[in-house]
Amino acid sequence: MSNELNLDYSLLTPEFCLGGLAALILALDLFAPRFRKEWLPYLTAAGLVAILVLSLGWVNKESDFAGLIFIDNYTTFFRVFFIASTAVVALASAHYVQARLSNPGEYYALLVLSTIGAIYMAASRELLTAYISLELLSFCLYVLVSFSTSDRRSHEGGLKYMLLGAFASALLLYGISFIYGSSGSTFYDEIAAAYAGGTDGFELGLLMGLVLVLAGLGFKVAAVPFHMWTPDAYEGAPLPITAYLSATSKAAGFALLLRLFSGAFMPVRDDWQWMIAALAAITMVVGNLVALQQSNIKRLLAYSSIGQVGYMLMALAALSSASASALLLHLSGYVITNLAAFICIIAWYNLTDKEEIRGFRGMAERAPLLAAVLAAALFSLSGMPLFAGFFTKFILFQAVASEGFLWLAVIAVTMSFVSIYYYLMVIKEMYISEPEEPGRLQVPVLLSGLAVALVAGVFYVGIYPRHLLEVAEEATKLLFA
Amino acid sequence: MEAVTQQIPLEHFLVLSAILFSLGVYGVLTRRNAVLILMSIELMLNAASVNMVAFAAYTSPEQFIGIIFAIFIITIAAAEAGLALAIILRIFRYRKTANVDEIDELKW
Amino acid sequence: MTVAQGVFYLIAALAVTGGLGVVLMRSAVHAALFLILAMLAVAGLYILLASEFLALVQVLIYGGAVTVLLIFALMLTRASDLPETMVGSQWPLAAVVSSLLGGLLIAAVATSNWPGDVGETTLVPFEVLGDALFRRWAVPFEIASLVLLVALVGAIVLSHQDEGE
Amino acid sequence: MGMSEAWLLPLLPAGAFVVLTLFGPYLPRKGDWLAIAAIFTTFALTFPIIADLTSAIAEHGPEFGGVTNSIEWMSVPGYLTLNLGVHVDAITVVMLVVVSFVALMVQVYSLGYMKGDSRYGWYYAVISLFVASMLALVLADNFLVLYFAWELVGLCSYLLIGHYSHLRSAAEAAKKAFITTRLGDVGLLIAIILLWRETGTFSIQGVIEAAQAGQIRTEVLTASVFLIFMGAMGKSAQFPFHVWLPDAMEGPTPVSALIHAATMVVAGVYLVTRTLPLFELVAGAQELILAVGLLTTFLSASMGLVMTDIKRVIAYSTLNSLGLMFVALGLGSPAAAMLYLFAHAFFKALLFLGAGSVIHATERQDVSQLGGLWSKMPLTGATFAIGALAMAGLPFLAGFWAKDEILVVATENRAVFALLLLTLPVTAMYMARLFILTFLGEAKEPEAIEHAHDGPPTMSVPLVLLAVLSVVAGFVVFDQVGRAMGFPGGIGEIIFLHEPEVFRFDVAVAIGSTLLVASGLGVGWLIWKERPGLAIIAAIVLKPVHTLLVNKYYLDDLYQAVIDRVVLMASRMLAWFDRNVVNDTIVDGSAQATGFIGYLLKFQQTGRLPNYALAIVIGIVALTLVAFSLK
Repeated sequence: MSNELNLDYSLLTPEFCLGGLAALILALDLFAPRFRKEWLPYLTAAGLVAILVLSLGWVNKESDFAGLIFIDNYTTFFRVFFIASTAVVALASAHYVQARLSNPGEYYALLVLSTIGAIYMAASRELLTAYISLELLSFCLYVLVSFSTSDRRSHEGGLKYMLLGAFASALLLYGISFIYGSSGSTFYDEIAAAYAGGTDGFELGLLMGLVLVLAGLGFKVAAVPFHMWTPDAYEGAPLPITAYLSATSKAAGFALLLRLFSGAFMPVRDDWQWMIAALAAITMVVGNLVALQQSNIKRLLAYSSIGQVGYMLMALAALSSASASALLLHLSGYVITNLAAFICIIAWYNLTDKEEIRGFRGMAERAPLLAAVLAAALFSLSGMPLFAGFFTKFILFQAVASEGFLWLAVIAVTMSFVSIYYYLMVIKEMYISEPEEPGRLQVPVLLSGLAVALVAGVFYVGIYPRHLLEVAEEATKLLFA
Repeated sequence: MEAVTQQIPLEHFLVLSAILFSLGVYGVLTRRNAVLILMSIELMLNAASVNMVAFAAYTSPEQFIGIIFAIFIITIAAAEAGLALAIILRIFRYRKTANVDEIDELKW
Repeated sequence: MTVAQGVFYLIAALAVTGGLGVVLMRSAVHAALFLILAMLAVAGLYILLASEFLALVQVLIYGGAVTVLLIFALMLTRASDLPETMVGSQWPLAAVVSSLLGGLLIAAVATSNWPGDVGETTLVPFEVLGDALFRRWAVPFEIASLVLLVALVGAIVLSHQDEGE
Repeated sequence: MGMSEAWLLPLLPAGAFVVLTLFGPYLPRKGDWLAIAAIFTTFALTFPIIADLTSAIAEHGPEFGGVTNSIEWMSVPGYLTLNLGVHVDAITVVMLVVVSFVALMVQVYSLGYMKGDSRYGWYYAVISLFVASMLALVLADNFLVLYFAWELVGLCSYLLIGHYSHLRSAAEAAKKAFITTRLGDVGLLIAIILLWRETGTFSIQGVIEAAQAGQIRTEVLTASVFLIFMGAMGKSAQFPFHVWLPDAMEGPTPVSALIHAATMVVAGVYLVTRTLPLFELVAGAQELILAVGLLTTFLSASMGLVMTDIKRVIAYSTLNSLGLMFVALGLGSPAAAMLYLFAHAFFKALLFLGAGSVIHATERQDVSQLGGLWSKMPLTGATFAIGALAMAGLPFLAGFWAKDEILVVATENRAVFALLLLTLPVTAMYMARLFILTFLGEAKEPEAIEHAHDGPPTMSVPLVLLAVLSVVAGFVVFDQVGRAMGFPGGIGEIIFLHEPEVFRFDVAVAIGSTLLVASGLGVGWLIWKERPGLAIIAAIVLKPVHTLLVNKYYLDDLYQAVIDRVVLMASRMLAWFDRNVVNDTIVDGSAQATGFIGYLLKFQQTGRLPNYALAIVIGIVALTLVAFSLK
């Protein structure tokens, strides 16, 4: 059997390069005392961009590594997606890390390593590989969340995240054991084949497995009621890591869920569809309503991201090729928007040390560019037309509605309406309240440039999402082949 | 002598692992010391490994994926314990407590 | 009752005792000792299931390294000094919920007719296992090594920073 | 330049917005001239379109359905095709003229009014975007583009109402307007999704045709129509969504003029007019429009009597007018609604800009602090009077023709007709009151009006132009007028859609309504002018009553008593009810309830790890229990 396996290591080149990059960063940090540490983020970003370009070489290729890792357009999509978002976060960290954190070498190395985990979560078509990749990403995030030495909140957020994460991993593993037991395999296609032959004898065991897997992965993407670590970890983590949590960690969870449920669990769709639909509904409602009551911008965005998870779970409940590509589109739009918002918040925090919502008073006067970008990002998150959020949500809701989940789409539209209220609270502080201190702030060119580039992406997706939608279609085509 | 699997039904192993798992869950929910919570989680992970190995032995012995899986679970669990202890020790150094009920500055 | 059954029930009793001890013992150090008991019992299960290699790993890594680490941490955090705070206030609810979960799990596994239950087992030779681990499962193996690296780096970073305080 | 090139119209102000946002600070005068040039070009370009349309109607007959020009925006085969296009027909053209002209007047006026404002350039940029989105809204040939524009209009109104950022009330009002109208938008968006799922198209004409061909299931159509109406109610501030409109006068006065006359609030009227064929297919839909319109008209007319803020009174008069338009739509006469909308735009813009001049000159906007401005600001006073009389519906001003058309349509339904007649004198009364308290009598605060004078030409010229139009705009209903202006077939054919013969002037109705309006004006004059000598005139005006009662002082007293004790009391009660029950309880209350649920829910986040783990396990147990019980 093992002789027939395709063990073509060249398929994994981008991840080897990522590993090499991480090693290089660690080595430079350790062994080159004269290497100027403020260059690390630029080195990281440059390396990431080079690997991103390299990984484009697998566009429209289709191959697998020992049946574990599939290199198809879906993987390539997420390679680009994760590497790009890590590069953005690395650049956004530059000033923050230099001023507030020690051990920059380990910081950037862990960022890069976590990207490998995220990519393999999307690429694997086998439960063990998926699980280990998930742990790689999680471990990096545990460390990064508690990275700050001086901030007690960082320790606390890290502790809660780590312990609950280990708890959720245990649940996930137990669920996987049931899946394995009932299907005799951990390969997605073999699981699907086993289930397609009927599940009568072990219906309850299968359901138990599905519930536990859903709980374990629901924890990673922060679905209610498995979400409670999210606000605490978001608030405790260093700001760029909060951005990273909201972008990569979430997207990786969905990448895994999408491939797993479309690849392995389609034959038992009736068993899990209603579960995810129920989780989606409660997640949207709780996330958006609790966000109304937040006073810290990180917690606000944590709850808003929980609300967004609800929208994305809807697409998973209504799983079809249309809703899968809509999910990818929404995920991309959401990550671009969220990163734009976080860049502004990071820049503002670097300059003023404020992360309470009332601390954003008069931002429009003190840092007009940042305020404009943040406002655009928040409008996009709330789903205003012209911004990315509208189209991605519209296509998502439509895809969900056409799969027979109209009631979910109605809840989603209503909850997006509620969300405008708490985004406006921030916009109001920025634009309408008087600043606490006078004077223009000098925003570093790097962060302004990043913010402008991302907000351009927000408008691009919002006005002309055609290309991204086509890419998402291509990426998800094979999932349902 | 007959093989073990012919003398003991698979369900026995699964029920035992279910009991260990629920005990672990109970421990996570009630223990207040972070280290003890970690220990309860180890119990749950062990239960999962038992499941894996039992399924491997009974339902798909030629593929033994379950055994491979169990090896990885043990590896990850060890790493997890190490990392979690580093975090717990640091919290303890700053707050002089490892009681999770007292570590609740972040809320609401 | 055959010998194997007898051994199984003995091991099962030890494992459950160990589990109960972990979650119920007031003294943290005692709880840790019960954890070792549970782990050794699980190693016994592996032998019953014809996975000597796994049993070996279990004893070495869990029974040895991990528990020593845990006891070490217990000592450092002086958790044993605070026996009255061992159990949180939500224990009645937790007891209900965990026994419900346990009941559901047992109901699920006991009523299920697991497919492919052939009722006989074969010993997996070490070399086959090794071959599979390094060929077919090479990717998870490499990722796992990265996980260990991250844990190492993380542990160093998180404890190293304290020197600057 | 014909109908097919109409897509150019919104692009001009949109371009101005982009240039002003990016380079505004570096342009001379912060680029206001660019915004005005853009809107002027837009306005000028509407004339070739009118000519094109009238000749098309002359050629194809009244059944001419308009011209659509659209390109593919994006498409995913078998799943989604989006077009970007314009549709020009009679309704569109009326809207185009109204929007571009009022916007032009407002922008010119703002040259004087907003002079020295700290965010002058930003103001012009947003106004340009506002106009661009409104133009896109009326030109859109499909629901998705319409929804885009619809939301943008809301966003711009948010920015403009909150323009005076130092005022807390402005921020609150802006938020309220945005949130309240967005409540309706939810309905509209759901309706669009529903209709798309049913028909596979976003095209408005396509949906209407599908509906008329019976291709949409009845329940879906019913739901969509009511949801569309919900959107329209939000934007057009119909009861109970009307609460944002009176607050929205916190924005700069020219913005109020724009919002009330040409953008934003008429968007709802436009939407219902555009989709009226759908409403006709659903039982009860038109009755609902009628009921909502009547309720809004009636409530706002009575509340206008007791407000003391000059802009608030005009705001209630807008609600009054919008209600009338919806009544016309509910009666199935888009022609009457569009005619009223057309006429209303001029006199409402005039009233607001006049009020703006008063505020600009005196820095006061409460009528209890004003008075005696007639001599100081004759031009403003005169033009304001014309606007007020047009609003009241005095012959032969613009409002008269429009209002009478609605009354004629309403004659078929006696109850509606009676209720409409009842509101006429009330409307006249509060317009008279407003004018009298502002411009006549003694100055209540002499120092306030001491230096008051008419504004600079940039402000006076728009006033005069609008006043002239408020007088003559109604005459376009006569085909001769249009032909004389060089439009084949006359302009009336545009306004009257497919029914050129619909303009039915009923002499009896006209005389009756005129009497009612005159009596309302007379009573207003009598009460608020409180001059015995002038009461005689009132008595003469009120001839039928006069002949019945000999003692005119008793008459005055009686009127005074009745008005004071009964009418004003009732108005005050209504106003109180509106503020406290409708606004605070129903509208704010639902928002607060949502917030309160969020407040309760946030306490699940206890900060304690075991609780978090418990939540996870409870979630698992609950899911499993349900799953097992389903099996």
